[in-house]
Amino acid sequence: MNQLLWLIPGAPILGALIIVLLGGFLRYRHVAVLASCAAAAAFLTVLLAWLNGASNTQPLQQTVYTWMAVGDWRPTVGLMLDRLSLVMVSVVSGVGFLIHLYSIAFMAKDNDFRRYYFFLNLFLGGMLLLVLADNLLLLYLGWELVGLCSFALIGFWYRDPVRASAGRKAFITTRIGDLLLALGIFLLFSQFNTLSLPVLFDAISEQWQSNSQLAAITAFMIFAGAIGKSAQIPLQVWLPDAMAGPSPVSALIHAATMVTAGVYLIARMHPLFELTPLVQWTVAAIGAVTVLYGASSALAQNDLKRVLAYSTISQIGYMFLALGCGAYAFALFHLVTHAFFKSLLFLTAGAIIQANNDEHDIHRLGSHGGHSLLMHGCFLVGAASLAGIPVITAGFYSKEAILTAVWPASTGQLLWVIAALGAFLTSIYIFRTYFLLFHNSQKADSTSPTINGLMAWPLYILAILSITAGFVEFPAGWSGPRLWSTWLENEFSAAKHPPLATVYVLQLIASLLPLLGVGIAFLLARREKAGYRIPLSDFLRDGWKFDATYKIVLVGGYFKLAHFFKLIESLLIDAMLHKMTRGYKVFATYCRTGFEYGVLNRGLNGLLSGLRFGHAQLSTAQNGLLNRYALMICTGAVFLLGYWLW
Amino acid sequence: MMYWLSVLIFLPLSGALLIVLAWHSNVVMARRAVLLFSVAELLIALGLWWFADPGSDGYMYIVRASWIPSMGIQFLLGMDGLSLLLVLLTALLIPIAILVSWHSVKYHWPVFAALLLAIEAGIMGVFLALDLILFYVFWELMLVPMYFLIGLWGHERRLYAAYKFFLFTLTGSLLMLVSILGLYFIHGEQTGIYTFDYFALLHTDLPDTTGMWLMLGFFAAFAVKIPVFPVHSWLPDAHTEAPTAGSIILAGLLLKTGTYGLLRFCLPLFPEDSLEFAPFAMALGIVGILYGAFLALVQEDIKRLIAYSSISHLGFVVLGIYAWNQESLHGAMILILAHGVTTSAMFAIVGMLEERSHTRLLSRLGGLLLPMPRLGTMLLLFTLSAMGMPGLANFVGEFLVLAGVYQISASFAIAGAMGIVAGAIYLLWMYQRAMLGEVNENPAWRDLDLRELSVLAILAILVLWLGLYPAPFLDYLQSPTDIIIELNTVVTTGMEDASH
Amino acid sequence: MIPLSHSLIIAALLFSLGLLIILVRRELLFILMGLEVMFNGAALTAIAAGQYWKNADGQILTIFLTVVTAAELAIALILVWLAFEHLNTTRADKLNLLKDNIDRGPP
Amino acid sequence: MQAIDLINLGPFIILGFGGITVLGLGILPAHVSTRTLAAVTIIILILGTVATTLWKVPHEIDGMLVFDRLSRLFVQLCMLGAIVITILSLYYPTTQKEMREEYLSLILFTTLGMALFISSQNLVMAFVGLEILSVPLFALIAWLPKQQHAIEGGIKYAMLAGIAAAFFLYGTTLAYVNSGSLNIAALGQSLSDGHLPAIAVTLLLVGMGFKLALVPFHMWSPDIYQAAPAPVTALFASTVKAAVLIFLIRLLCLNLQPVWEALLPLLWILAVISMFAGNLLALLQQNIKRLLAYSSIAHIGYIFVALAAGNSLGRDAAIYYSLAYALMNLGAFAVVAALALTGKDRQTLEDYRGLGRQYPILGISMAISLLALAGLPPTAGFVAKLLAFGSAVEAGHFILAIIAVINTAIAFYYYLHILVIFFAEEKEKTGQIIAPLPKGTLVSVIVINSFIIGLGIFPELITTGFP
Repeated sequence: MNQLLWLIPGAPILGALIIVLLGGFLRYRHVAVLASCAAAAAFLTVLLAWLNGASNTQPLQQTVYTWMAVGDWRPTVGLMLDRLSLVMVSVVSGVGFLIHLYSIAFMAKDNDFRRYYFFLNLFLGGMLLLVLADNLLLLYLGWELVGLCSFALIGFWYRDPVRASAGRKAFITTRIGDLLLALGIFLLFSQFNTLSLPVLFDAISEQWQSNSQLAAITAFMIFAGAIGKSAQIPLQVWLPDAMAGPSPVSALIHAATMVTAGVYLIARMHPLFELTPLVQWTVAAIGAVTVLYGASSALAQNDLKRVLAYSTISQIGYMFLALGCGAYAFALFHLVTHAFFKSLLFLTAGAIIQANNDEHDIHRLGSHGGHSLLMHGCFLVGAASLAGIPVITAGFYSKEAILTAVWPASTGQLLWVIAALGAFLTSIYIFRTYFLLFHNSQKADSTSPTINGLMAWPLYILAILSITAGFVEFPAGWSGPRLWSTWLENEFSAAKHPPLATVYVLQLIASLLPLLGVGIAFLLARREKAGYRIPLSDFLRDGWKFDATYKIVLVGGYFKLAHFFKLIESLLIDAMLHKMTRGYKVFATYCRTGFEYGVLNRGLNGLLSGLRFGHAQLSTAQNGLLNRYALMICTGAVFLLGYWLW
Repeated sequence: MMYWLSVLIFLPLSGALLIVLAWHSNVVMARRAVLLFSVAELLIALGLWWFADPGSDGYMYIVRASWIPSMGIQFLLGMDGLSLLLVLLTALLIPIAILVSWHSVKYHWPVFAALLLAIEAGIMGVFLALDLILFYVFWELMLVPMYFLIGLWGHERRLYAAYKFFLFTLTGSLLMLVSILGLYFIHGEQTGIYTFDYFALLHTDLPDTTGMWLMLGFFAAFAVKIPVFPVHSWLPDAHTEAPTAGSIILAGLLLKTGTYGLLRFCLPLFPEDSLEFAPFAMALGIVGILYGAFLALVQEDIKRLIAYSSISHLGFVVLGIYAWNQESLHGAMILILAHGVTTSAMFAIVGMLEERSHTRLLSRLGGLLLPMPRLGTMLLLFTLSAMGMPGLANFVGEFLVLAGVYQISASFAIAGAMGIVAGAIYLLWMYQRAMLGEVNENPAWRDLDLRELSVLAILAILVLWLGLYPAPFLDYLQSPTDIIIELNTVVTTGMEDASH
Repeated sequence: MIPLSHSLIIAALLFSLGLLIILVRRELLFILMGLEVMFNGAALTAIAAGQYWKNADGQILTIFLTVVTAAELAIALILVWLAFEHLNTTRADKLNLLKDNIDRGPP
Repeated sequence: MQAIDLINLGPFIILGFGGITVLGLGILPAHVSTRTLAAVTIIILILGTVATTLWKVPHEIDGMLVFDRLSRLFVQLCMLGAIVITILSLYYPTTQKEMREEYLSLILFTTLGMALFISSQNLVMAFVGLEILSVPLFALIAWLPKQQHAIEGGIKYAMLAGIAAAFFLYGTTLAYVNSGSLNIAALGQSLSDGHLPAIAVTLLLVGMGFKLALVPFHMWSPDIYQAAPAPVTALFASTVKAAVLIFLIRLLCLNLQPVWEALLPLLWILAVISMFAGNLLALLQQNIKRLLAYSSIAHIGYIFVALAAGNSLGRDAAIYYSLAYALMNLGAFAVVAALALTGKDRQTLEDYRGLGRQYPILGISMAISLLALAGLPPTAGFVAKLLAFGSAVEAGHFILAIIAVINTAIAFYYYLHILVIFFAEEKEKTGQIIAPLPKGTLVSVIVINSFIIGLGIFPELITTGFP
């Protein structure tokens, strides 16, 4: 098995290679099948790994070759498959494979399919490389590779400049995070002169005692990298725009895998983070804030995919929250379930949007759009799981686990409240969307589109998974299997949880909130449909007028809050980015005009004109007058004689 | 085995003569001949590579013949790992330059070909010569053909650019000549042996200030060539006006001779003074990196943009060289190769675009990925490599350089890393403006033909190879690096002893 | 017996006188005369020195000098005559067609 | 006077009688064609060259003439130069018809003058040599009175050369006054510490400085270069100056070391002003002959850099530089002469646009000569500069070396400018049809340039074993 490890990232990369080399000769079907087979190969290898890797606690390792050899430092292209990475590769390759299948039908009409599948495969390879890397250098390679592919796929329809710019924005924004990550890596390297992860962890644990400043700085830099990739505040701006890409891409890259790379990174580096409670708390805090931010922003969206984008942001916020509270296992747990239900949502959304010729607006989709039962069902399942409808959905279990683990952490109560609030909002916005989409009284009866089989299967599978995936880990204090935490326990120390009494109370609240949210969402949706023809402010006022119950007031407040957040984003952060870029350009222009031309070239020309002046002066002396020449000779002679007297 | 080194130099030279004399009016024959000669050269270089043992420390091949004994000038060539790789690069880029200008050079092909071969000979000599006067001879020898290449086949303001190029580089190299002479006489007075032999001069102990001045003389010549920040202003003009082949050779090889000079002569001959000078040099490197990146963003002319990006990249090289430790030196040397390949490829692509559309202005391009997917993809690859995408050539170099610099000073490393982000910004901006967006209709757009594709493919393979498996190259760089490192340690220990 | 210094001074005066003539006069013939005077100054020095050192070199020198300068002046005279014939002038300041005309070259 | 003296005097005798013979051929009743005359002249010169190889060196004829490797080398150089000049003038369209026996005999006589001047050990001899050298030049400059500027140039040169000769002569006599002997060596021995010998040497320096067009005695050179027919210009731009330089070196470096030592600062200053004046004047000059005149002024400056070093390397450098200098200028002017039009030379640079492409061989030769003048390897010009700057550095004159370097850089500008125009594509077809070049010209040009390259690659050939 050790020797087969390379196949996991290798297969998709090979696929990409074949596509780029022979793509010209292949038809659509061949390319698509080839790409899917590459993904399948990776997935099968992972299953193989499960068969004989899952049992033993010893990580599988393979050194493919020595990447570079500098003195005694020889970073290798080495793969390491412990349980953490096993989880990741399973999710990535599994979801990846499904989305390849889905794309076969989805992209059938597009002429640029070669580029699409090339980058999709490349992305898969890069992502698998990222999670399998046994040293930070290789990890960084995968990290940048997936960034590149995301850039290329966001701007897939590059002829629309807005989309092209969206790709650029994503790439550059994440690059800022990557810069800090790289600096963190340099720091580690300059300290320990190695980048191999196992060695590094030993070195860290023995050389750095906790709260050491270096550790804090390094951890912070790596955290910054994670923030960039995972679209957390303040680097989250790129993700909503990233929806410019095709829906499967959004599902794979911007929901299931790439954006969770940050989570993986922090989980992977947890020995470092555990040294610095401060940074750990920051992680949690940022996570919490992001949860709130994402959820509330999602509340006000009208573009279907943007709703999902914001919800992704907030869901990843949950994972960070868990990481910050040291509940790494649960963070991963949520990562997995989220991968399932969020990609389910995205794929369904994609299907709906494509079926209604690229209509994104939920109101119009609701009023005029048609959809099949399958879409309806899948969306419902996904929404339920996202909202964490108690007991029956996977989302519930992972979220519960996180919430209970949050409580005992420092300022846990506050964080818990925020998180719970987030959960509440989540169910509101997702079900608002759901109701707007599917329960539309005055729907214009349109032909309900069907989904062809190849597109349907992934939906089925994901739907099942997003229900059942939760049952591997029952919340604290429940009688039921805890496969997940037990299975990961020698990777991570088990998460603490408060005394059972508190736990039950918390769980009660946390599981009631989503249901509550669904109710609110239902009402809200009705209101929106009712108040659809009138502007939003009026509608609010209507809300106020209608039933002055406690909840409605709350809802109105939430709307305000949501708009406030939208405002913040649109005004502050985007505007700031614009400002920065503009200032940068101005400065650069100054350098060009001011210095380059002003000083350097002018100096040069000054020199030249000086020479020219000298030439003119001397040249006037050459006036062709015999006596002058004679005089010159005499003066010369006098000068020479004068030398002796002097 | 040894005499092959001299063959490396004299083969192209004789080729140039042959072409001028025999086929100065027969374009077809001239093309065949020049390709033949350059490929033969490449084969010889590959052969030398094949038989060279990476483990061997010091020089794998040495040729020593008496030339002007009365002045202690010899015909002394030597090849160690560094020069081996650079010779390979040269031998590779010249045929590529020829293929690129196959159709783009409209008149006087034979003369053009002869000049290319002459340049090749000069550059080979520079990379091989170990006698200071011999080195200087080749150093000048490679200027003249380059001057004519720009001055005769260039674009609108070619004369201005050619003069600027020549006068800048020449002033620098003349200062170096004075330094060489100074070194010669000081060594002569100390030991009574008047020689320009590199190995002999290595162990000259120089009085402080004099050493510094001599070192500066050398540094001036190399800094102009590299080019280091304040003396860079010839480069953009030269690049803009030069024909494509000229740009390729300029960016791919001539700039490298400067960095090679630093590694081969400036540091080993004057370790103490170089060490004293290192902080300033590194600062210059940083300024170059950021300055080049800034200016690249606001260029309209692609060639100018790439020119400024080279200033930025070579800033990294200087930074790495003067950081003076394992990683940084390896990084610098690899980056020399990587930049050579990447930038030449980009210039080649720009040349192809220009052949089709007769413009280099970004504002006139746009959306070209649609009509020319192959070209667009290739450009993307090299752009990514230039912006330091891991897995591609430049990343290895830049990473090693920064990793090395970090150990000297974090702030320098951070500034350098900023440079990388800036690089991402202007390169993506360039790529988007040229390749993405609404297509700019022009009947001339046709995708790469086989010749162009194969040229770019070779370079692409190299970029991937350097990025994914640089180990074989790094092996050759080990012993040169060790030698330079050793100098550093010797000096520092010496200083400590002095302080105690 | 005149001391050497006297004759040397006279000679020096002659020499500078000739030089002066050349500098101030614009007429080619006068310039030639000035030349002649300078030569004579030199010749006088030679004679005086020869008599002072009591050896023949001085005389030899003088003879050579006279012959050679005669030849030179002959040719010069021919040239002046040519100038008179072709350019109708024998003034030095008319002969100033050969000179730098300051024109702006390339930058 | 024994046999050895005769053998050693051989070349001079051959030249002298040769000149008379050529004259004689002219007055024969039967008309002798110009080609024959030229052939005879060349044969005489070749005989002279052969005769020099029979010299027993070192040898001295009682304090008059000295025969050593130095004088032999440069006498041979002058002969070579004369041969080239003869060939050039033979095909020089303007002189072709006018060229009769007088012209050729005059060339022979100036060569004789140079030979005497080079190998003279005695001031009288030197003076006679100088006059025999310069008087024919008056005539040659004004050889074609109808030519524009010819007479003016001739007169200017005559007058100014006269003044210079007067200075030289006065210096000679003063030297005689000082030491009672005209032998240089004797002058060297009896250096009393009075100002007299110094003044004498200074006056000699003025005389020679004029011939060398050393600033500030340089004013004449551009005018005369422009006025004279190109072959004649080639003559006194190359070998004449070499001859004068050699005598200067013999005088200062070989016989009057103390004076040399004392003069060093002065030489330093002269070098600097010559270099700067020459290069600045040449910088924007549009007339190629004037430009080359100015550039040679600058080159004299470089040679003085070597002389100012005051060490043996400086002396050798100066000798080598003189040789290289003569060859380079000969090459450049040979091309100018070869490209001359009927009735007039091509004066402005623009007249040469694109000629390098029409006449590839001339183009390459011009490139070699100019790059040699510019001091690029692997030409004699480079080695010359290398030696000169080297001597300066050895003497510790770093400043001087740097100034010289800067000047070299300035000089590159105009040399390259000429070359670019030479090889630029011609604007539109100019009227003249491309006449095939005569073999003789090509051969001579190629020979000169192969010398330039050869001496650049193997400077050993002459640098070793000077006194």
